[in-house]
Amino acid sequence: MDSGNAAWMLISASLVFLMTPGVAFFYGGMVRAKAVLNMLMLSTAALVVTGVVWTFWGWSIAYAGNDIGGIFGDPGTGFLLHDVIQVNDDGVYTSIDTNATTYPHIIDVAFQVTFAMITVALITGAIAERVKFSTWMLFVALWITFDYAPMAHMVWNGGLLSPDGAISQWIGAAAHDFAGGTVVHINAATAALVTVLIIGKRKGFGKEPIKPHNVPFVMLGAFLLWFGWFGFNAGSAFAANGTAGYAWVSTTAATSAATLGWLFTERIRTGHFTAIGAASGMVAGLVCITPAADVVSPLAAMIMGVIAGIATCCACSLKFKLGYDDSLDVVGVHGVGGFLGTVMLGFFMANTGLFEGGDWRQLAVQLVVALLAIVYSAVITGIIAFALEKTMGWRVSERDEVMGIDMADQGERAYDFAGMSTAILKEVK
Amino acid sequence: MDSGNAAWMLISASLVFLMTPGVAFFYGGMVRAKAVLNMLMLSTAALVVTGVVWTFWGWSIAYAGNDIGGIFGDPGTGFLLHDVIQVNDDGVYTSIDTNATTYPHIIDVAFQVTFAMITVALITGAIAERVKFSTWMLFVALWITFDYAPMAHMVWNGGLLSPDGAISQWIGAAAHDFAGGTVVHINAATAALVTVLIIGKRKGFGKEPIKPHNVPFVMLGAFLLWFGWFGFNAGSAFAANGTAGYAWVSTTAATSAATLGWLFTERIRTGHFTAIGAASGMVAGLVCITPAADVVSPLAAMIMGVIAGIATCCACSLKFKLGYDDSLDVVGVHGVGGFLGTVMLGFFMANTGLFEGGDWRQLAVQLVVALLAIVYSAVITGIIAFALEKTMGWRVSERDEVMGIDMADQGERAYDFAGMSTAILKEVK
Amino acid sequence: MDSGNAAWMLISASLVFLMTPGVAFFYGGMVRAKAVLNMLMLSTAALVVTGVVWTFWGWSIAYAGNDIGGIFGDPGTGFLLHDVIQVNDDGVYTSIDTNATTYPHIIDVAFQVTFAMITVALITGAIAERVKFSTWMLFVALWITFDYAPMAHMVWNGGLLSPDGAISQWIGAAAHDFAGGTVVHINAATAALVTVLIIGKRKGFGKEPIKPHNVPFVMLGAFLLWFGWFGFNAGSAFAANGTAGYAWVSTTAATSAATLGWLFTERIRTGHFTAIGAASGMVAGLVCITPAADVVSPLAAMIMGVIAGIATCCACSLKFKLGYDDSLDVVGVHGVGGFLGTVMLGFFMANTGLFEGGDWRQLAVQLVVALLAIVYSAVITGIIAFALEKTMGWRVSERDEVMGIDMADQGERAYDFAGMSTAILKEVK
Amino acid sequence: MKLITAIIQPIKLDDVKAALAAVGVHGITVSEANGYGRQHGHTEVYRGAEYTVDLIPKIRIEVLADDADASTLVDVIVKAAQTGTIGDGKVWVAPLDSVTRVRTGETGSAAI
Amino acid sequence: MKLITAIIQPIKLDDVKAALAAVGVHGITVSEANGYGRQHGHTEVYRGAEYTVDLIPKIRIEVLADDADASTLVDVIVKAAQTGTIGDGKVWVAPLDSVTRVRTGETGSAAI
Amino acid sequence: MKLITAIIQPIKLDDVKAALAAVGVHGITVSEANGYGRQHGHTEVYRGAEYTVDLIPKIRIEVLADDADASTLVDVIVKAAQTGTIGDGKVWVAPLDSVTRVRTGETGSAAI
Ligand SMILES: Nc1ncnc2c1ncn2[C@@H]1O[C@H](COP(=O)(O)OP(=O)(O)O)[C@@H](O)[C@H]1O
Ligand SMILES: Nc1ncnc2c1ncn2[C@@H]1O[C@H](COP(=O)(O)OP(=O)(O)O)[C@@H](O)[C@H]1O
Ligand SMILES: Nc1ncnc2c1ncn2[C@@H]1O[C@H](COP(=O)(O)OP(=O)(O)O)[C@@H](O)[C@H]1O
Repeated sequence: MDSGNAAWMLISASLVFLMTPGVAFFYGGMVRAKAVLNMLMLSTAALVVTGVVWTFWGWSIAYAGNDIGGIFGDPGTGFLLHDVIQVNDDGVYTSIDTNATTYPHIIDVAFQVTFAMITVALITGAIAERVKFSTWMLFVALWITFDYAPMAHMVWNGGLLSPDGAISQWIGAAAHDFAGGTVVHINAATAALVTVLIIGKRKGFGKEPIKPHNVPFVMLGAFLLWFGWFGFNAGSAFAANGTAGYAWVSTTAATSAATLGWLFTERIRTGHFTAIGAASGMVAGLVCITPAADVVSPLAAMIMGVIAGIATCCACSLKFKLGYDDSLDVVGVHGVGGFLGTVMLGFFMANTGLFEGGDWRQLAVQLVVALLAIVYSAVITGIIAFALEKTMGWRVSERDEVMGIDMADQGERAYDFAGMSTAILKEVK
Repeated sequence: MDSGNAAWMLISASLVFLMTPGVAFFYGGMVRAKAVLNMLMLSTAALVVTGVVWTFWGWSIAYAGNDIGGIFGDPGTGFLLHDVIQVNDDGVYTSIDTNATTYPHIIDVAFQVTFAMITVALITGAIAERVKFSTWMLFVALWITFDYAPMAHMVWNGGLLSPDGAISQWIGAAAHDFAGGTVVHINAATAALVTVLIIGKRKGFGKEPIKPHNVPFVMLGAFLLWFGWFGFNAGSAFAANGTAGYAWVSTTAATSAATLGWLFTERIRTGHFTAIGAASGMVAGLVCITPAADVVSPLAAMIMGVIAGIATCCACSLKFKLGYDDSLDVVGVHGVGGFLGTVMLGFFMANTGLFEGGDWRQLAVQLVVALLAIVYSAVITGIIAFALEKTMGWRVSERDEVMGIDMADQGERAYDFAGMSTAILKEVK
Repeated sequence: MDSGNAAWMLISASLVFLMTPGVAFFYGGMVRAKAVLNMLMLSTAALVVTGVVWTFWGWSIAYAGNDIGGIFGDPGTGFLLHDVIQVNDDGVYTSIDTNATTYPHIIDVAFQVTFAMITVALITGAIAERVKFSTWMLFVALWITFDYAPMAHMVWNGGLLSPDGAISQWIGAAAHDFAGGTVVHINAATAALVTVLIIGKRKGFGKEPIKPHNVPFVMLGAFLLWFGWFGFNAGSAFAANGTAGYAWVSTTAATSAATLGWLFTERIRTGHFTAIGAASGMVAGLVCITPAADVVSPLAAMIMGVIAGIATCCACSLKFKLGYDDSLDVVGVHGVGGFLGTVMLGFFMANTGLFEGGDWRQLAVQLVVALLAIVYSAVITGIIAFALEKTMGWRVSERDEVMGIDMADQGERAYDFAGMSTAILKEVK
Repeated sequence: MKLITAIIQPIKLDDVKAALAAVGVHGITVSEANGYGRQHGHTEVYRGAEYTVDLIPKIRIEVLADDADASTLVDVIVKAAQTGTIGDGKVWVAPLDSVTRVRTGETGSAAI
Repeated sequence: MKLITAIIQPIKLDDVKAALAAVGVHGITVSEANGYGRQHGHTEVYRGAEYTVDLIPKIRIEVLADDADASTLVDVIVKAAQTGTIGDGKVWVAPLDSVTRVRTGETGSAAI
Repeated sequence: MKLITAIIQPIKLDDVKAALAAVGVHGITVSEANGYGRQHGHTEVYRGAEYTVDLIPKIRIEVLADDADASTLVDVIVKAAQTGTIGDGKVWVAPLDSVTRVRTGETGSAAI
């Protein structure tokens, strides 16, 4: 047991937790003023529904349960976290640990729940300004259970897509996903695309201008995301060691390069260095380096960053061409960025990457794992989202959408600067 | 000496520090635009006045001084922190430690000052939009000295209400307050109620609508509070160990459940899932689990959370019925939540709770300690608040209140989006 | 190797990172609504340009390279961080460490890059509302390379101005700069003044009112700065030990005292306790204690804070008298505060300060080092800023400045609360 | 038809609305405005600078009325909006050629 | 010269603008307003309290027009702004003594 | 009595205010507006999309004046507000039936 590692993992969990509020403001600033509260609430549901589901069975399915077919763990073994906690004589709970653990096992529950929260929160960008909070809460519960927890199990807990899994063995190279290129970003982006195709576009999409209402909030969100990402990436070393330190540094280098990549691309295309572009470039860089932060050189990290910045900047225009309303570009930023990071790692990974070791197998396993993750996420999400569409329904009425979902679904207005509102006050019974 | 514990306590202190800014925005978003700066300033005074008072004598009264009657420590022993610091040969300050300490003693000063700051900051929600900054600064100094520091001494430093104190010995069970159900929440809420009764209602309270001016700020504040609360609760294990990890997890589970509890209650009462409700539910859950985060099971934590969410949601309407203007519901959220947490712990505590061990004594001691804390806080706060009312006076003029306290007391306006203001510029002499 | 120290330095690096977003909002709230995005973008460039430059050669010039004339390190030795990283057998990067290191060496790269980021970001306050983002990006690259990295080398890596350097040896006392009084604050403020003299005033400066557009953002920024400063100061102990704990405590005490010092000064001068004043006082206190947080007593820290609060409050009016448009008072706050902190340390430092040991030499060395830092910074910055003025040019057109630099340079508007904008939507080609 | 425009103190909006409702006026249009006049502005303070802000927040109320009602309504508004301090504002009445209700296309008195 | 003022639903701004452009009106002035009338406001909820907000966001459009065009433009606006639900707003026409273009000092029809 | 309404460029507000003060007008009402006209809007860019914003921020100034002063004041405003570029705005004058000062109930010239 190493208290330094414990301290680092506790704070890393807290940092990753803060990423979901970061996403809430990153997205919240980008929607129109009439929909910002709904946007913040979708992220809130990602926090609180996941918080409950994970405690009950999510942890067990992902990490604690006995492996079932390389796909998921049984929900019983770690139900209500029974496998990791015990009570001391004085009534105080503590962790059940083995000699092998380098920090208390219970901290893994903390660290991993924050990954589940942020992943499902990312999806909300695609469905902005139009979905009912009630349907979304149910979606979160189902998606964490049937998509996220199994995906984490498959990639990070010795399952099918893990370095020791069937795919890696078949191809002969250990699939690498340091902090969540597949589990988090490809997964969320695929789910976002599928959900958007089911629920449809916002009224006026592609015709009327739909502009961000509060760009400083977008920046605030991006800054909080970068800050939290230190826990995400450097925390994924699972120790306060040199690899954690390196992941911190490579994350910063790649993100810096990606932001510049996005900004210069935009400058060429539109003549401006925009703030939304800077915020988006940051996120693109963070996404791209996520699977690779521990295994690529500083130079490779910056090259990956620049490529991700340019590619995601261009990818965000696609939705207008293809006609799907991925409102805040979950596919363009997280899908493209996550896929690029996962695959470019096949070129740049120290020792085994194509450019480093001359062997194509790392690249192959990265590609295959990424594609399988897309398929799994698309199928599961499709079933869940479609079932909800046919039962509760996803969308508020068109009139409510136009007048503003905040008023309709939340019963609130985000801002009142004039303080001019006259109203009749009634107590709630 | 364990550097891992030291690292964790340093960061926990920093996280708890951030809670006061969290409170500032949580409250600041809820007031009208004309009073947001005053609201932020009240929390600022909580930081800076406490920062000075604690360094001079607060630390000594609470933790360093020799116990006087189980109520407080003498202010002299640890005056200006003399008891915990020493100078190395090279002129660098460091901590005075014994073999028993698991992290440098001086870090306790840091960790505990942040608790004092946030506790007094909580009170500001009750007195929003109407009190003079100058009177409030003096209140903070007096309240930290005569209320908070003794209360911390009584509960957490072997005093009257501590697990080893007279009350616990008399009842035969060790009172448990992990991270501040009594010291922080019951204490602040009682003080808030007493102060409000002395200073009176805002003009228009209960008649005119008084609506939040910036709900995203409320959410930002709530998110920062949750984030900071990891230091508050998990830091209260005073080590980077399994109990810290468990407190992190139980805090998240309870908070998630409480948010859902509040939201569904609200949906039934008003038809909406509101953002203010989500933010409030989070805080209610955090408050409720605070005294108990280390000693209740994950399921119990979630049950406590749901109950707290429902109860605080209902309690917030009471002020209209009872006619006191606890403007932002310090009593409804922190009072009710803190009391429920402290008492429900008597049912759910592992080994000794009524439901776990079948013994009523844990419940009894929790109740008695909570009630004594209420009495102490009410008396001391009443004296301080009344004395200030009769001398400096608490409130700005009615005209200033109506026109906006920011302009009157701070001489500033919070926002200028139009940039249309024409004005005559003068240098300050 | 000590994992507790590693954990603390990892989180300290993350906290210091957050200071630059803190500065962005501190400054962003103070400008007019039409220039807030440009302001946020200048800080963003400080992050991302520094992120790239530091990885390539900044680290080497400051810390890794062989000393050249006591002024800088060669850029080759640590180019692309080659000196601190190595690849494990499994392709994972880790740190190159010696037995002497108490935490992985690579974490120093992380910790130090955040200092470089925040230092250059501070300058942006002086040049608000009028400079081109493109010119600023280039400035950042040049300034980090030729000013910041050498300055860090000189003061903190055994160079000319370090405790072991020529100046200290000549005077016979070891110059002390704990966390950056000279390297960060005096350096940035000098650069700010020189740059402002070259680029000139905003239109209307000193005639029209130029008011903050979002004071809550100013407070948010100040709070984030204080929070991040725990990493800045307590992290500068380079260990999770008693000195780190003491630096945390003295930082809080000094900052609290400085805020009160500023507020009461303002009350006397203008009759109000303002929120901008509170935020500014906090920053002034943090700046002032930065060089001295480990070597002055709690009482001395508070005295230094009060003096800094009063002095910076008065200093901010100077620009109107002297007629230079240091828009957001980088000179008044960071220059005056940093200089006072660096010099007052000569009075108050334990053992060697004039008031403590009766010896003038500590004071002398502090003064000389501060003055040399000013000279170095002024010359280098002057050359860079002047060269940019003559080539790319610094400023947007007067019309763009008046209409709002956000629209001209970023092509965006920060806020759209009414959502009334009608516009013609076009895809970007 | 007449258009009555009133510039009033923001805190008087509720009173004016109530007073108009009391005399049977159930429709008004309200917007924000800023006034400059005899009333002295506030002093605001930002770091080293002091500003006397001379634009003061006001509320503009517009009421469409039949010719016959106009002067009564002016009286009602003036009475309700009065605080007696400088800055209480102005009320003016302008003649109109026509008024139309958008929903129905009705014009004249029927449109109000 | 006439001044046509229309209070309309916010979502109809684009339609009205397009309809006016179709009949050759290329200049208008737009501002925010809040209406109080037959239309019922929303209910907002904050913690223990429920508010019925009776001021509803509207858009004000002003169009300067030659005397001859005024009634046609009123019809164009009414048609474009109609949703048929309560709260669609009002259009009124006021006579003017003069209109001047600031840039050139031109007056009358030339100024529009 | 006349009501002079001017739609001007935001940066000209101070100049107009000063010019009016110079000729003895010490009261005006100011509000925000947006204009659509000959002046081309800005292009804004958000991720994959470019917007040409055609509503441009303007300031509305209203001045109550005696019949005799109206045309002089229009000239004063036009001169002060002119930048000579497209988008400088319009000034119009409308006749009023009455003007009342809320504070005192005075009407006519005494109310201004
Ligand atoms: N000549 C004017 N034209 C237009 N509006 C005016 C005029 N004079 C005053 N106002 C408006 O009336 C408001 C009150 O005027 P002021 O002179 O301050 O007080 P009072 O009307 O009580 O004498 C001003 O804020 C402004 O909005
Ligand atoms: N008498 C009035 N004077 C000025 N504005 C009015 C008047 N009556 C209605 N309005 C404006 O017209 C809007 C629509 O009126 P309302 O009575 O709600 O619906 P409708 O015109 O469809 O009957 C109101 O919101 C208000 O802005
Ligand atoms: N017909 C009109 N009715 C009302 N306002 C108008 C009209 N035409 C122009 N405006 C206002 O005048 C402003 C300036 O008009 P514009 O055509 O852009 O320039 P200019 O007046 O210099 O020719 C517009 O932004 C708008 O606010």
